[in-house]
Amino acid sequence: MSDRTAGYTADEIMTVSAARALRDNTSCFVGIGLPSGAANLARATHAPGLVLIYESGTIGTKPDRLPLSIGDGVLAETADAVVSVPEIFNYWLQPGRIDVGFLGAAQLDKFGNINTTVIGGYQAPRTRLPGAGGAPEIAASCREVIVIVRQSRRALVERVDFVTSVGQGSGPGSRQRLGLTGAGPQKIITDLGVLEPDPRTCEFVLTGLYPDVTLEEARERTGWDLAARPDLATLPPPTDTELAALRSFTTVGEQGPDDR
Amino acid sequence: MSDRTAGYTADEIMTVSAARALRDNTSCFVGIGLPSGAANLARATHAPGLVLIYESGTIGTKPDRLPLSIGDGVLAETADAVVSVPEIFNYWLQPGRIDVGFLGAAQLDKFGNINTTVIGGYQAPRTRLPGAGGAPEIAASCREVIVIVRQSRRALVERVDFVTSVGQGSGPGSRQRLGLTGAGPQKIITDLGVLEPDPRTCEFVLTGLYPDVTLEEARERTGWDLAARPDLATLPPPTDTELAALRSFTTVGEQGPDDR
Amino acid sequence: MAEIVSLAEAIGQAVRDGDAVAMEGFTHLIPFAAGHEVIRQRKRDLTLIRMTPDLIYDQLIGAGCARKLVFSWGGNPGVGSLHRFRDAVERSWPGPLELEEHSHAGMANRYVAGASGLPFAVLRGYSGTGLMDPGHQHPSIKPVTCPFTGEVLTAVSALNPDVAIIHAQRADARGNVQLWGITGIQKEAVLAARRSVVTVEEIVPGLDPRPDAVVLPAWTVSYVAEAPGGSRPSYALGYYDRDNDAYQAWDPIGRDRDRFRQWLDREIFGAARV
Amino acid sequence: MAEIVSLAEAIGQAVRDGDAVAMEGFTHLIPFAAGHEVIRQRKRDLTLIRMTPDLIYDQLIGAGCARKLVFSWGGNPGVGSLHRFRDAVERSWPGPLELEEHSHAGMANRYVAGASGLPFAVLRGYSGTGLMDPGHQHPSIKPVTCPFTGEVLTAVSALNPDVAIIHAQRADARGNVQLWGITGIQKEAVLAARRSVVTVEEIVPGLDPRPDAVVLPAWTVSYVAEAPGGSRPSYALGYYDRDNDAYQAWDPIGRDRDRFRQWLDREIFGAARV
Repeated sequence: MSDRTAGYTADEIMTVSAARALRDNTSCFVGIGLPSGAANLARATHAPGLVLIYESGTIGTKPDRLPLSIGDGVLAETADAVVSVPEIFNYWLQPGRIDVGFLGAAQLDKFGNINTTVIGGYQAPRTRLPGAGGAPEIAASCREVIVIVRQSRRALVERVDFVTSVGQGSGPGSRQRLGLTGAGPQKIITDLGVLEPDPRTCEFVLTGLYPDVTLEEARERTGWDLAARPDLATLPPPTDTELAALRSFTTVGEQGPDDR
Repeated sequence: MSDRTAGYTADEIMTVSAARALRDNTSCFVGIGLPSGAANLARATHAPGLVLIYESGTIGTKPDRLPLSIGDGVLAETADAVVSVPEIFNYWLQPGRIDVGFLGAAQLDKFGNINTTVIGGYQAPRTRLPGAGGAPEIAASCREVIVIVRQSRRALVERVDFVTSVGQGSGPGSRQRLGLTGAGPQKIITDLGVLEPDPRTCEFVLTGLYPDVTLEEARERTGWDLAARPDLATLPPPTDTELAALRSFTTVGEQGPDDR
Repeated sequence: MAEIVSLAEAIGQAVRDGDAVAMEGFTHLIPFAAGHEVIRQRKRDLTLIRMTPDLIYDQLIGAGCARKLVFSWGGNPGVGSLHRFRDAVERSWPGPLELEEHSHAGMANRYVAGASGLPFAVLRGYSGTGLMDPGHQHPSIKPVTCPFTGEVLTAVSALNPDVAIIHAQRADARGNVQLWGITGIQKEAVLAARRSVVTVEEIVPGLDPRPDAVVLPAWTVSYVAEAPGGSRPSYALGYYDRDNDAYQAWDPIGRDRDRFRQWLDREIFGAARV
Repeated sequence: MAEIVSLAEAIGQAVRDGDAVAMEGFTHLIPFAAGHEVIRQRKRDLTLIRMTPDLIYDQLIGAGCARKLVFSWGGNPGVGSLHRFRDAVERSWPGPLELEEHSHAGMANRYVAGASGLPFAVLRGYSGTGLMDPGHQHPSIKPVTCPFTGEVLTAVSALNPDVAIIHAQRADARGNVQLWGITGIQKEAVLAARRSVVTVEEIVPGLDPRPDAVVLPAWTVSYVAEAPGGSRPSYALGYYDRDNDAYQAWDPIGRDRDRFRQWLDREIFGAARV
């Protein structure tokens, strides 16, 4: 797709459509980087009642600028409550009281399983990634999960090298067998469009594309044989309001895919 | 003993000798009632560095008057730190970081096991007492325990009707077998004198009497065949300073034996 | 999301006959007004959960609201016995009262497990005590073995009340709740419960941060009701002190069934609804 | 009881070669000055424990202080990789680095167990992840069964470091420590450790209570050392902001062994002792 003609970048429409996936008056456990940008955009636009929760223990935080880390001072200073790290995981995340978990990914597979640990083998990795952080329990315990990732054959693979955070596992019934309480990933939002799990196979299929993006392009930039929903939608471009709000933030695009 | 001639009451000398058992710059987990009076007397006299901890979550509290309950406002307002109830038990009491646990008792036996639950059978008790509160874990986890109780055949019995808090259990090796980390009761301080465990049998024997108290009197007011250490001491009476400090407090004597 | 309603409405909506109800507040901020409203609405067959039953449960038990009591210390602090509680246990008046008895540490950890979405918690406790006595069968205390060291510790089952009821100093207009001072076990009780009622001294426009404060966001609370003085004769730090005389005065009332009945008629059923 | 000493003295007394050392501070209050003093004193064979290794452990690893890393997220927040950490894992430079890897929830609960005097903690976690993969043998994660429901949950072993090192805003003259804002896991780390070092922005006559504050009484801390700016380029709420440029600027230094060596000589060994 061409950033020049469209008037917005691929990262911008990705962030905007991720923001649109968040409903008002729900609670969202936010990973840093792309998720943080989208969650704050949602709060600044259609979801002023969105409750943002970060693993640093800040609950109902309302940053006026994008935090660079999950523990920036602005998160504490604008929070409804600040709790300890054990408390945020044990009292708030683990019981499943948070509606949406919002994660990034270095690598994820057709079942939405996420790898942020290693590329290659664990003992002698080709690339050592940061690791788990809060993601495994966010993916396990939030009522649902949204993943935001730039689409490429490197990122969207048939099988992840390491399962850091469980998505739909190995398919139908997998999460229940593992005793995972939340529904797991329900949307993968990329810079080309949106993928959702097929209700029968739990495999992620393309359900929507941004303007000027072709199905072929999406397939080329996917490591598995990507299927598309028959009623594949063309997703609306960002509105001027959304772009203005987004551009008033620190640019999210500065941040790498392995940020959290 | 005669309060008239001595110039102090039995409760007063009991509280004073309990206070004397507390060393400066140690930490003390305080039960309400008689223990609270003695601990605060110690802090007001020879142990200004005594750290008082109450199960309400108040750490290093410095009340200027005696609290009537373990959660009075004065405890929070004068504390170094106020923590939640789970935290006071899990982070502070359980690991054994507190030097002395200071307990009262409705009934206790020759091994210093404490009953604050029922007189008679559990299912159909003759008298229902308040129950455990924080005492079982105070008795289990503090480095040592001091018990303060008014001496009578009703209170000091051969065998308690219910073991609410474990003292020296059934004798030598008992606490180790039960996995109790602290040393358990090392002193029982009464209104007649002081009892300490015999190092060989762990049975509590009389080691000191207050002025004008006879061994016979002590034996009459004990429900088991009370032995006395050969070197049975006569304990010094309260000093004027101690009495003045004690009398400047709310009278502890108002409070019943089953207070905590 | 918290609804701001009257106390009568909050109790009417949240508490049902047969519910397991936890009214917490560790000496401080005991929700007396809410407890009295439960009596006034003649709720029955309740399982009452509370670390320190205090006067509030002595009153609910005497009024015949309770089928079962889950607790760890049932005395009148600084005074002596809870005579309605004793009358129920010793003489089954006004009816039999089933007991599920723990230590404070056990109760606190049961709430922590409940708030954490876990079925149990682990502690060093109960070992050697009558509460572990097999004769005194206790379905909520069991041994558990450490999978790393093989050490045997104690497990207690989680508490997840149907309703948690607490009193706090303040809430804001959106229903965010703030309490401070001795905050006890209230956060855990509310987070462990299916529904919750919070009475507050006052509803204010906004909550400025305070030392030693716990904040419960509006989305974790079911009902907020304004009830000034709602924790008397207990206390609300920054609002009023503990009424120690009232705790002393309760003793002769609680001792006597007739005087207690008169107290009920006068103070609860006679009193105008909040 | 806390001794108030110089930073060099505190590290010299508290940290020994081969120790398990936890330097905590979750993004906020990261104890950089203390970490640099550990490098300056050329401590060796350390097991470094920290949820988010961050630049501080990238530096200690690159300087050859570490034998093993116990952690849950090893990135440069907002920037990308920790290249000294990667160089050690991917190419064993300056030496091999053993990893004990967890999730944040697992690490947090391991500290909680350590602070609570328990050998393990229970959580819902790891199920289905590579960290549970038997191929990736993991002695500090095991299944545990609920004795009440039969549900299988996850147990993690307690963390009890030889030394915990944290940075706080203030201490008083007696050594009572106060930190506020995002307080992370510092209280648990100090209470779980055998010894502890706390660096502070300033030592003040007394500690007035503050919102969202944690107080560690003097008798729970081994050494307190004044180290103004001691958490830069991290931040100390109320004193200075996070230096995001410095986190960006670390990337090219960390990427290159020579530039890193030069940084060590210039910033650590060249710098005057505190």
